[in-house]
Amino acid sequence: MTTSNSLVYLIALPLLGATILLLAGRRADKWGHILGTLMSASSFGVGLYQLSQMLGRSNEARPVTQKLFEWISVGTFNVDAGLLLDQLSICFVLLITGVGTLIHIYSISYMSHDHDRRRFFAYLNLFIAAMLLLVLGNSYLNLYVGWEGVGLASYLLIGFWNQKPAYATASKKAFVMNRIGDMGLSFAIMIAFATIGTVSFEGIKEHAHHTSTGALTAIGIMLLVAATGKSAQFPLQAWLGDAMAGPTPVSALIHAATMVIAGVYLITRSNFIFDAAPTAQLLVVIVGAITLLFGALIGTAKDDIKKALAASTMSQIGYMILGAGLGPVGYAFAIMHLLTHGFFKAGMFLGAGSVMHGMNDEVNMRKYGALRKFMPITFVTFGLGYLAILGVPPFAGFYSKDMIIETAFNSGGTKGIILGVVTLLGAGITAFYMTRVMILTFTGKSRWDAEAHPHESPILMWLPMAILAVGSVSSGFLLSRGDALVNWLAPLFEQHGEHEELLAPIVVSGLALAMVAIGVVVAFLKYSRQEVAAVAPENVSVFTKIARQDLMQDSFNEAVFMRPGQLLTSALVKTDEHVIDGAVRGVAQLALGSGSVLRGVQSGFVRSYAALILIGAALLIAAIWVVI
Amino acid sequence: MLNSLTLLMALPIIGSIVVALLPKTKETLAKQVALITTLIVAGATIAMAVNFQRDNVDLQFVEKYSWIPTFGINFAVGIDGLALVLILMSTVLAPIVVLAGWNEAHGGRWSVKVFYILILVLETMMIGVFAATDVFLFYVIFEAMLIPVYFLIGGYGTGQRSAAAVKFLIYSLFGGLLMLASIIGLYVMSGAQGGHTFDLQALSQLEMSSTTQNFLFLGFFIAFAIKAPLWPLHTWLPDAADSATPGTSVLLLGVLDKVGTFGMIRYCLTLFPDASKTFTPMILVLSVISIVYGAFLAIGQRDLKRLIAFTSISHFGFITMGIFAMTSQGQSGATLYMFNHGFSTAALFLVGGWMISRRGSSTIADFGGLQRVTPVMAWSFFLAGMSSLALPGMSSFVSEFLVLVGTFTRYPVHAVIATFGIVLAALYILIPVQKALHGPTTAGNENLSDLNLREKIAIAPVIAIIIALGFYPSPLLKVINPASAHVIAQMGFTDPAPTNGDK
Amino acid sequence: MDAANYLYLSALLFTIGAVGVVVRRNAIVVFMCIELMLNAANLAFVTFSRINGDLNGQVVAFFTMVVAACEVVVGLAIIVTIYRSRRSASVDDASLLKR
Amino acid sequence: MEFTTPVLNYTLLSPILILLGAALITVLVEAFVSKALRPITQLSITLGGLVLALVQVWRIRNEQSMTAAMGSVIIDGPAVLMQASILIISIISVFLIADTEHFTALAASLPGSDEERQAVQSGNQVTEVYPLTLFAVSGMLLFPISSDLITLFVALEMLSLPLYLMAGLSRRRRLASQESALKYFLLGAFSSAFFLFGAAFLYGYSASVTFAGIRDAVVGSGGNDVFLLIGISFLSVGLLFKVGAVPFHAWSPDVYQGSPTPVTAFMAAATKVAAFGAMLRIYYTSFANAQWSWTPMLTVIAIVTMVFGSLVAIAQRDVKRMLAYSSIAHAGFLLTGVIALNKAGLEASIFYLFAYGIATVGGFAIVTLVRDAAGEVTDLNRWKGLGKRSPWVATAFAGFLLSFAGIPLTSGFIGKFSIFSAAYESGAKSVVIAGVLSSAIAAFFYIRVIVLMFFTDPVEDGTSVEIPSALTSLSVIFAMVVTIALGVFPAPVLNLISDLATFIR
Amino acid sequence: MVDLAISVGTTQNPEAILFWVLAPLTVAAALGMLLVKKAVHSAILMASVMINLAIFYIAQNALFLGIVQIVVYTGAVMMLFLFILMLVGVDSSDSLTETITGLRPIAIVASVGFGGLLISLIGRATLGRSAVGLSEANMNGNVKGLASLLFSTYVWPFEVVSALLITAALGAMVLAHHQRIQTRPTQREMSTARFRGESLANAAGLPGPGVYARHNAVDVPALLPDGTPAANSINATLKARGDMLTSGSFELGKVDTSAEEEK
Repeated sequence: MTTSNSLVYLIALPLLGATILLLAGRRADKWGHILGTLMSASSFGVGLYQLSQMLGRSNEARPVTQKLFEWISVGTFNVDAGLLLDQLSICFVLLITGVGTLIHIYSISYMSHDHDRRRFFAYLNLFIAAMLLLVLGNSYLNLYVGWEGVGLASYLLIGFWNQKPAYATASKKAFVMNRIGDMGLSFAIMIAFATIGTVSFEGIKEHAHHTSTGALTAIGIMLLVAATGKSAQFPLQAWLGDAMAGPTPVSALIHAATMVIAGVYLITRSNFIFDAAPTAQLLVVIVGAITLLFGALIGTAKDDIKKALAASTMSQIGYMILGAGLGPVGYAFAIMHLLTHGFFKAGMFLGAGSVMHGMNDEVNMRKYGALRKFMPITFVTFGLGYLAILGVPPFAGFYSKDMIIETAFNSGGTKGIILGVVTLLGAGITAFYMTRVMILTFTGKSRWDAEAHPHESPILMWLPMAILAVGSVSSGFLLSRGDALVNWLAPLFEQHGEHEELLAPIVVSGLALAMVAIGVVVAFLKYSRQEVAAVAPENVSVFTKIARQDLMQDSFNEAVFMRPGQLLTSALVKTDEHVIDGAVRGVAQLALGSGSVLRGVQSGFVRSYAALILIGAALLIAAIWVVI
Repeated sequence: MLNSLTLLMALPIIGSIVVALLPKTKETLAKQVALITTLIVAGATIAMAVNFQRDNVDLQFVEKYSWIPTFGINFAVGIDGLALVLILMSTVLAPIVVLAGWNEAHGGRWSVKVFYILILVLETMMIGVFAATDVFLFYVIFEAMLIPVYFLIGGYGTGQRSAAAVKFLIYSLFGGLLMLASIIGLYVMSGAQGGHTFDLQALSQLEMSSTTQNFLFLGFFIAFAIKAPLWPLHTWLPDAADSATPGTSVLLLGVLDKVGTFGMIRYCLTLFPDASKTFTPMILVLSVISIVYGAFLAIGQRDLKRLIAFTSISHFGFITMGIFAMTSQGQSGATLYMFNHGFSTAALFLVGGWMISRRGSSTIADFGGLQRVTPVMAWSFFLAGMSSLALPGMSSFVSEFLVLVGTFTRYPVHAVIATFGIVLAALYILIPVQKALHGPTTAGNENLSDLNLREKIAIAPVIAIIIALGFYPSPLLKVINPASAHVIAQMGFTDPAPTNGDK
Repeated sequence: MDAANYLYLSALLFTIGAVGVVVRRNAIVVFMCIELMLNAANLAFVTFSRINGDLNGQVVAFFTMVVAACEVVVGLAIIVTIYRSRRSASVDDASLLKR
Repeated sequence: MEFTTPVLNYTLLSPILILLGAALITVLVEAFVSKALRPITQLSITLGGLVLALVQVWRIRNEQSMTAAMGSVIIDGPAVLMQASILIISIISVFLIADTEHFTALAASLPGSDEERQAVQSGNQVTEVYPLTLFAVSGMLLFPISSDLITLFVALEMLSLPLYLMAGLSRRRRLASQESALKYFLLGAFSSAFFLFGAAFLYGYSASVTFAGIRDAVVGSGGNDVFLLIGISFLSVGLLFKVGAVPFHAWSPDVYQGSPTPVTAFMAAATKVAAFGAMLRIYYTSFANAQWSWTPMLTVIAIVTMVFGSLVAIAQRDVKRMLAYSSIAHAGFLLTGVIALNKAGLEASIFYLFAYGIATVGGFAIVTLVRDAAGEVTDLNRWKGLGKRSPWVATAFAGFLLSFAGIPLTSGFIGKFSIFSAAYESGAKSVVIAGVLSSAIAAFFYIRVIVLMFFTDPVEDGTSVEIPSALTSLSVIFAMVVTIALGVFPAPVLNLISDLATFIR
Repeated sequence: MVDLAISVGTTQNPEAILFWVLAPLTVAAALGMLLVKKAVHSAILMASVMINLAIFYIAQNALFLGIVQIVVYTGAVMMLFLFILMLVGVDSSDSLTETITGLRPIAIVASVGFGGLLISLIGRATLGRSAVGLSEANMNGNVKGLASLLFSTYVWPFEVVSALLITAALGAMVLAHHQRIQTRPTQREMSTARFRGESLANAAGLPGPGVYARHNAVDVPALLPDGTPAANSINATLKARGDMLTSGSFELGKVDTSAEEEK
């Protein structure tokens, strides 16, 4: 373990950027975007520097730590503000700052007409800082700060245009659902402290082997809950679609490339817990499997390009979670898919942004069509991302996704078969809906509104797209060459025994490609050969209707949580007013009332007063009579 | 160097006399005198805090003068970490309140002068109530404090101010009288066991039967639970907060209500350790109910001030839970929470108050799109809200998490239910944020003015403290920890060791 | 002859006097009933004086008579005053002050 | 029986003798001094007598522990304290009485008659209130120092008769005033019959009329306690009537309301001191050993009294009636001091009596100031907004109310605290609990009045606050100062009480 | 009961007879006080109770008290009562129907309870010592015995009672004495008022008793035996001034009697 003094700059730079931009206000409007981009870029620079340092050290010496200060220390609860940069986090650092910087650059142009561009960059910087804290924190509590920090940044960015009530609602929804996940993280930390006595990664890793499986399972499940919230996994996935309300660069950065993969990071980071808690691990796999299908199915029905991509993100993260749930053998592949996905999905989102930029912010794909000619660069970069996500060799997705499918098949027994089938099915559906997106957007006839004047985006926008496209093409190959990533990460994970191979890699690849082909063909038949209606047809199957409504997730939440919650709230408000305060007022009324009644004793007649005295005396006599 | 608590208490009184001597028409001068006085007091308190020996669990700055020897009553003051933190909070909040509510006194029943006299007198009592080490002195101040607050609410508030003031006063008096009964019990018992005294130290050594202890404990506890306020004794608070001026609300919820939770630690736990243990299960349940109930009620409010009041009920639930969890994390967390809550509530009330006074309505639905119109005010409100929902990086996160962790190690179920409160917190903050700050700028809000310099100066330190302590709470924790550990040790508790899942 | 009989008589007279105060409306009669009660007390004093064999009781009775005389003067003056104001000596009419 | 020449020990009796002397002089003044000069002459003589008596009480404070007048009276520490309290209260009450606005111009005239009008026009005054006051005060001084039943009875009548008369002398609402005199008189006489009957049985029980003799009998009696209990009960009826305990309280609201306010102040404050003084003495000395028999009785009465007084006060609309019910509640609190039956209880009772008495006079003094064209305004609804119109008067009244409510830093709080702790010490916890709860109820109506004065807008109905006369101001200021001083620095007074307050038996 | 039984020697039987004869009478008289309507009857019954009591005092060796009871109580106090009754209206009678709702049953229950319990309690009393009797105390005579107590032991209350008497006198005076508000008019003033007043109707005062006339004024002429006015019975000056009334309205048969009927 090495210590360093420079880790903090990774976070401090973007944080400084955010602070300056927020405090300076309108004064910084002119140069705010440049400062923000610079801060992000310099953070990326620090990351690269750290990587170079790390590469120069042996496996054991690669993790770097930095203790900043004693944060919270009460009794045995001691948490330092400390950072940890190891082989795992460096991947994330580079992804975040790298993709982040690209998206900063993209945004300079994309947001150039927005009155509040400076504020947007402040939020972006804030997000970068928080996300870096998330992946750099050396304890669950530090992670938690970043975890909620990205939630806040996400909230601010989704609601960037919160003057539209729907957007404001979307941001609130995202925050609240994330909080439910955060609660899981809180629980995990509490259980960890109560059972293990520490909340640092290092400490827990050290004690994990002599901690009961029950405790670890509990921690694991709670971490999973956290992951489902942040990574939009089932059952806390509903916010992601609405989160597309934010400016498109936000969707690219936060809701595709970085924040939403925090769950994967968390599970991977907590490998020492999940490895010792098979039940929790199984749940992770199940969640991943459900979500990848769930997302994919939603993706088939969305006409909003960003929502389609968001559904795809959900699905792809399902893959990653599933991969991470497969244990040591899957962690590296999950991370690999995460990285490749970061490239191609970010690229596609930026592409979508570019399309919208050219189409007066229209998001409905049914009103696109034939954009290939007008936006060639966008088409190419988007297309490369498309090929990558489909898993067409040799694009990035082919390496990462196929590895996960393969690992799923090989995880053994019925579980393996089910998971394999699910992942394959997912790949097929992915092919279908992504093809649909391609066809609807770029080919066919134009179905634009009258005032649309599609045009290619400026260089500041297409350059980042191009760079990401390069990543989409090459990252898979580079990372998997000689198991580079697997070996890089290996020292962090418990080594695993060899699994029997159910299916040979080549068979899996074949099956996967076959599924993809089927998906593409079906989509092609459905959307390319037929006229596409500019307005979504209503006479569709029940299934489509359900898929359009995100598989009823909102209706479900509404019926099960929101309505009863609202009822409970109003019932409690009434209870407070009438029962509790009513009781208080009742006591006051009782006093007043009895006062008024007792007043009656004072009738004004002297004889009744005398009678009162006589009665009093009689009672005294009676008392004596009883006593004696 | 000024190191006398008595002098510290005298300062605001001197200020109030100066204000009283000013002619009625010199309103600005009265304000300035009040501001300067509170600033001096704050400075003096900080100076004392610097001289405070952190690792010394004994009372410091002890002073003792005979007051009513017949009853063994002394004017005895002294502070430990707990008291220091709360005094610090009070005296730092005071100038902020004065500055923030510069125009609050206008439109009151009486002159501006009277407002500041009341505020300054109240500040003296706020210091005294935390510093008192004589139970009788504590009680006297505890009760006497009600009067200035009563007049502040009833005289300068809005809406149903006199009804709210009366409700507040009657509620508090009721609790206070129960406490008086208990204090009498203690006094009599001390007489039977070696001479009448009200010295806290001496009283904590009393031998009592468990029944007696339980009854006396209840006397104290109910008084504090009303003050704190704990469900179901909370109904005075929303009304009071609704009617009081923002500054008064800050002092009421931020400082006065802390007397309740402070009293639970200082008096309930110290004087009646066994009874405290007996009642812990009940109190924890009430705390958890407060947390969840307060949050739900906050969600259901249409009025901004009432909403903030209910959030406080939820927060006080956390504090009480931390206190009775009997772990060092819970205890320290609760104390830190008291401090942090003071500032986050201050921020909410002050900014909320500015919003309300500009808009002329406290109904949340009347606001809309303020972020576009008054960005600084909106941001301040947002940050205050974030602090209230205990966002990590804000001071209240540290304390809330400590309370939860501390509770979890001993009472996991309670902690788990309480944790649901954080989701509800997100709702009760974000709903008003959305309605008031986001969305299109609705009619009536277009021409609201943003915070002026004075207001910015007032709110800046609050937010700075909130954020600074979120990242670096150590200075406070180092003061609090020894005191908390002392309480826990006195109670005969040790923190539960890690169970390793009983493996 | 049992001295206790005087006590019974005294108690009886006292009770009758007390009842008279409650049931009669004419202020003068009411006052006479009070006098009856005082007389009953005097009878008790005299009887006890005899039982105890000392004269203190008789002295008390003597004082009672003097005091009662003063009381009668004051009382009747008040009754006359109120009669003059109201043209009524009924105690029930004097019920302005109540509740 | 040999005749022994009586030794009266005049020094110890001097306060009473001074007052009686002053009273006789004032009676003569009535006869011989011209009408114009009478008021000022009477006032001077009265005040002079009272002050002289107070000085004399102070001078004999260390000659305590002595009986005087052939054992008829005992001058001990408590006696000195009670007498001093009564005298101080009387002095500030006389300041109020000096305001002629309260008393009828001619008591013998018919209400509303020409004669009355003429009397008012001619500036006639019933200066007879001064001798009556002096007689009442001397009765009050005698009451708590009496040490045999005869003196006690005579003192009881001596303090009562002038009060009966004074109750009927109001200038406004004379019918009500006369009615209150009638009620007070009839019920007072009724209760003194009970008192006397009880005394007879005590005499029968103990073969003695002295407190010491009764005490000896209680300690070592051969027979059963029937006569003792009958005696205690009936005697208590008389005493409880005077202090206004439920169910013997019924006179007090009517009489307080009907009487001229200065008289109300005087009798509410001074009579209570005297009556409780006597009660304390007889219960603490004679009946102490029969504690088992009367403690339960007094406990029940005390609880009922405080709760009843507090509850009914809530429903009042008239400030004088409200104060009357409040005084009933306070009688309940004071009874706890009797129940306590320990030195602390005695000290607390004395302190409480003094503090309460002073605050009561202060409170009623304020009532005298709030007037309209037709005299005092006692309808609470017309007190609305008083704080706005006359902040100082309202503040002073609020101060007295807070003292009644027992808010810390007022004398009422110290009193309540000390009396409850004494009761608690003696094991009477139920009374303490009831006391605390009814204090909470009581707080409600005190605060309501404060709300009315400060937080309600004034109604324009001609109610105004009279500019207080110098004497009235003096008594208000004095009462306020004492109320605050005893709340903040009660130590000197408490020490004095603690040094002196021991009954000799 | 047993302890209370005392023997008073030879007087036992006569006293018993006395008691059993007079006690029922006393009680009956007392009850009668309650039940008769007229206040004055009550007073008479009260007086009889007092006389009976005086006899009981004397029977119990309290000779002085017995006498005082008759002289002071029955004689003076009761006379005062009667006097006031006369003043208030001797005829005034009380309706015995109860007007205050619920008071009568309460009164009956309370009084029966009170009396019954009291009497039964006395019955249960024991004294623990034997009754002494007054023969020793009255050795030097009842009056002398009382006097020596009164003027030595109880001299202080005895003195104080004087204050009580003054109070009573003062009180009666305050309430009953009509002070003269204005100075008493002189004869001259009264005379001026008579003749310079607005009307001369009363200038001559009212006619003396037994005179059938409603006016006795100087401005009204006298009537001659035949009923006609005698003009020369009027002062000439008045006649000249025109102050003379015509006597027609005073003739018989025209007398206005409405004022008479009003009475």
